[in-house]
Amino acid sequence: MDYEAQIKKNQFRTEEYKINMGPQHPATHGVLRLNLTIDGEIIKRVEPDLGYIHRGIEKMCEYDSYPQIIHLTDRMDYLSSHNNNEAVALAIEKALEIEVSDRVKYIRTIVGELTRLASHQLWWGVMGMDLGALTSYFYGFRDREVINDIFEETCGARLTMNYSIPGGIRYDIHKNFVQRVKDFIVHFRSKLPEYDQLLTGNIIFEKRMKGVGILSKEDAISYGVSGPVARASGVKSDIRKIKPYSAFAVQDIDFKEPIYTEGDAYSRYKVRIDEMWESMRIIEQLVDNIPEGNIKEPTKAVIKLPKGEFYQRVETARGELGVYINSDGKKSPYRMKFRSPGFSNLSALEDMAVGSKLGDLVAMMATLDLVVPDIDR
Amino acid sequence: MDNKTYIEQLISFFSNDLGWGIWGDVTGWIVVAVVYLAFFAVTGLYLVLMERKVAGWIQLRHGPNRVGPWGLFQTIGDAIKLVTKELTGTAKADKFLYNLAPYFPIVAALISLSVFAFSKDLQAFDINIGLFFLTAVSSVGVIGILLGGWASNNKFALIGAMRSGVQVISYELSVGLSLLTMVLLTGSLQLSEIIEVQRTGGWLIYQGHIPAIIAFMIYMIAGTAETNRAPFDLIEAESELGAGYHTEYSGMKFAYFFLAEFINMFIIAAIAVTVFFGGWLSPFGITEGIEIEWLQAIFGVFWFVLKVGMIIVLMMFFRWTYPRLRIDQVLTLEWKYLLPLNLMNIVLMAIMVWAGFTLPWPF
Amino acid sequence: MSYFSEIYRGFKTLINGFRVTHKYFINARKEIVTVQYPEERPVIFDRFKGEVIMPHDENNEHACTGCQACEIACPNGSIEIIWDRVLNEETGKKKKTIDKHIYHLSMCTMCSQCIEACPTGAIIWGQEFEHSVTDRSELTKVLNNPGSKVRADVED
Amino acid sequence: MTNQQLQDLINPWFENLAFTEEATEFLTVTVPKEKLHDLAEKLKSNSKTQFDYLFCETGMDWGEELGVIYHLRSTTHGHEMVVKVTTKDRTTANLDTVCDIWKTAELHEREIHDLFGIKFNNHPNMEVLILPPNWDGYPLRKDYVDEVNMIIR
Repeated sequence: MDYEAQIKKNQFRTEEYKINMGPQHPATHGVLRLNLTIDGEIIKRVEPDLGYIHRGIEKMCEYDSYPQIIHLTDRMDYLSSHNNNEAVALAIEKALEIEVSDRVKYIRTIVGELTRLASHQLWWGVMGMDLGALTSYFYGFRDREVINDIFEETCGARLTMNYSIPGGIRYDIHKNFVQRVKDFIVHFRSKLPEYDQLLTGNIIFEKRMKGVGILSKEDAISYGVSGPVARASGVKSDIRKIKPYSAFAVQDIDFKEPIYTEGDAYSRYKVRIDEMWESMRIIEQLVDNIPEGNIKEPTKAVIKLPKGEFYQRVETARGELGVYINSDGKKSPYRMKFRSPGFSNLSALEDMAVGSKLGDLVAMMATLDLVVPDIDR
Repeated sequence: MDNKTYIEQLISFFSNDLGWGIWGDVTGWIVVAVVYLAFFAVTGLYLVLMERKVAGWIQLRHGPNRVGPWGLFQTIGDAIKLVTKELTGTAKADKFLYNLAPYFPIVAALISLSVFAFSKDLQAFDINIGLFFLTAVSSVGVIGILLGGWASNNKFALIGAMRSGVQVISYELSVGLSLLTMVLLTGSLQLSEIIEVQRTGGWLIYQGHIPAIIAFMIYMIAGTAETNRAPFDLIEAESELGAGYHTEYSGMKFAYFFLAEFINMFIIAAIAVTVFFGGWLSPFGITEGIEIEWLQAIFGVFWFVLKVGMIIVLMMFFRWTYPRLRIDQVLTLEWKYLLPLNLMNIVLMAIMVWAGFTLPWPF
Repeated sequence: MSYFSEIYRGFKTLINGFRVTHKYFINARKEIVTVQYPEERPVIFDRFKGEVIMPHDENNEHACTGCQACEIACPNGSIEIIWDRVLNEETGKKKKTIDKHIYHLSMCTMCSQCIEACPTGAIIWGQEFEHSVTDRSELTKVLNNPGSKVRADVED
Repeated sequence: MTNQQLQDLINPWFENLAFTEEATEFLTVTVPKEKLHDLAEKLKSNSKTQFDYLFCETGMDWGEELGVIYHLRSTTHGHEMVVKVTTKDRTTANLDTVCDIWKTAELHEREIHDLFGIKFNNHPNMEVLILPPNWDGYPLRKDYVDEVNMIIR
């Protein structure tokens, strides 16, 4: 009898198998689908399958006028909708060579930083939930609700704010805005240490996060990741520092770009917690001295961009959002491309995940902070 | 009366007073079983409500408050929903095992209840290997989880089931050893005997001081792991596996798993109370002096349930505070930390008992 | 020794997390943030964009001239205006008047384009937010009241 | 490095590099598609340029030509530039992949493949990413028509 075959027959036969994570799965936060190849619990391969919420925003933009485009961008990365609006508005203003007043710049920046805070609060909550600590979800949402109320009072909507328009902002800030923002900062400064107390120092949390999903600096650059994911790997990529826009270009605002070098899930977590502190500092520096000025510069009734290519970047909560407008001089863009931070960050997932366990994949996805409509557009 | 438990009295009522003979015995046991079943099904349901309320209060919410006053009928409504719900199943499931699986956890959970002393003379079976019986029976439940995960022919369920097998078998050790530490103090596995030791000498966690406290901590960690609750809920880990082993179960079959989890929680807490906190004994013996027998029995139940409730709230706090561990960390915790500690603790306890360092009861 | 110190540290951090949840558990009554919705009404701010409405005055008159600027401005096609030319008896000229200002709430993305495009301020944001209905067709609304007219002082 | 210095540096590397800089902040170079991969490799490896960060990869349809626009940045030097590549072949459009140089291009190129129908040679996994597998046509091309779902006003 064949000896080899006999050994084979008596041995455990292990097999890799495929499972579908998503499109409906609690950890994918939306309709992201990952085809996982798994050996036991060890991940061998991750293949993202996108398109479940692809709405063709880039195609729709080619048929919409410029003011109409703004509201579509709300629906991309809905957690930093103001940053998206701002990016498009800034790109159009750059093309039209409109210089908006300092008041607009300040308000845009404050609202933008509040958006970042709200996004990070939601992220903190959901990340805790992904790791199994459901309570963090409610604490995160409690604080986010305060910001949403501020938005609702000033912008008219809680999530899809649609606040920046080409040449300014839609409404002036509400008379309660400044006071509410200050109250919020006081409130959140007392609550943010609780976030640390509940999760950051926790030994289980540390064990789940430290050394998980390591992305080296070289890989981070090569994968084009941006935002907190890049900063956790030691890549300086804050657009607010590299290419200052809005109030960052007007005033020299004192804020740090948190840089960690480990590149693991824990440092991505720490970057976002630090960013929340920094955002509060930025708001505090700006909210008291919002200058007077026009809230909207006059534009033509039908906005037509000159021929050419325009590129504008802003720092959203997830990283670098680029808006590429290719105009042929008509009232709609010839081609509009959104460089969404989530899409590039997702491309790094497979590299991080291979060789780790299923539970780690969840932690990785939580700290990548993927928003699926942002990936799919 | 004399030295007959209430349950024995009930059975002798059927067999002797009514003169039904052997059929009286049978009727008596059936009545006892039905009462236990009904009582603990309701207990399980209200533990669900309690969990939701505790979770709500921790999470800045009200918790269920719509159905009945303070949401008291919420879980009754949920139970009715679960009973009337359609039983779905997968086409390629192993039908026999798939249908059989839910009965293991629930039956194992209910069997273990039969040995608890809820009060003086209120105990269905007072067998002399009580603790051993409890640890043995409570490990039967995992068979149901393994079967269910395997038979439902779902990869997520299979991963969950495999995790549960690994986890429960590991933590069984720690539960057993930490209880064994306490048995060194009592010298008996019989539950009534264990309580009797504490009546005169103080609660065991007091008698055994340091090793007993360590044993209690280990027991709570391992017990939480054995009930498969967060932070050890890897077998259902909803953010990783969807619903884990019961992904493919619905309606009443799911309810069995669900109810078993909560009754198991009760069992773990009840063992802890019996072994560490004096069972149905009142703190400092404040109600033991009461002469009226039925009142004493009621007080016994009251103290028992109160203590169990507090332990359960503690377990609920675990669940709503801590993130979930990863499967390799679960095993690391058991084999690298709990088990060596436990063995050291046993030696410590043995030395202590041998040298007579136990704390005497001053009252 | 590091083995034991790690166990100690682990316990300490676990208790640390416990303190937060325990604090909220004790103060459960005061800290609750959820709104008991049907009984407690949430505060709705003036600028809240709930739906497009067309205010009418006491004479059942509105300010819509039927210029269709909103229909053109809408990126989603959620506004349709059915209009007609009606002879004005005073001036003897035919004037554009709306028959029906149809608004598909189900398609509206609250982008404010129509309201900004309106030259006469005939449509504004309404603060109604309870839009759930059992039939989709109920979300198609006719904004002008039956029998309403254009206010006389409104210029085209 | 300023755009002019960059241009002076890169220009001699290959023949047929066309530089344009109207109405855009970036130095823009159009490269013949055969030279794309070589140029990309050199842009990354040359110590003076070191364009290691591909922050945007855009598919384009210029009507007659299809193409891809690469937005590059150097994380060490901080300068930025744009590389354009075009192909006239609309039916079997194919370009060289750059995903061995910048790994992020792997996913971006799959997206472009779906939406523009440009095939990338040597790409490790050129399968549909966004569209359903049986989708007909390339939605972001200018000549794409879908009478049911596209309402053009």
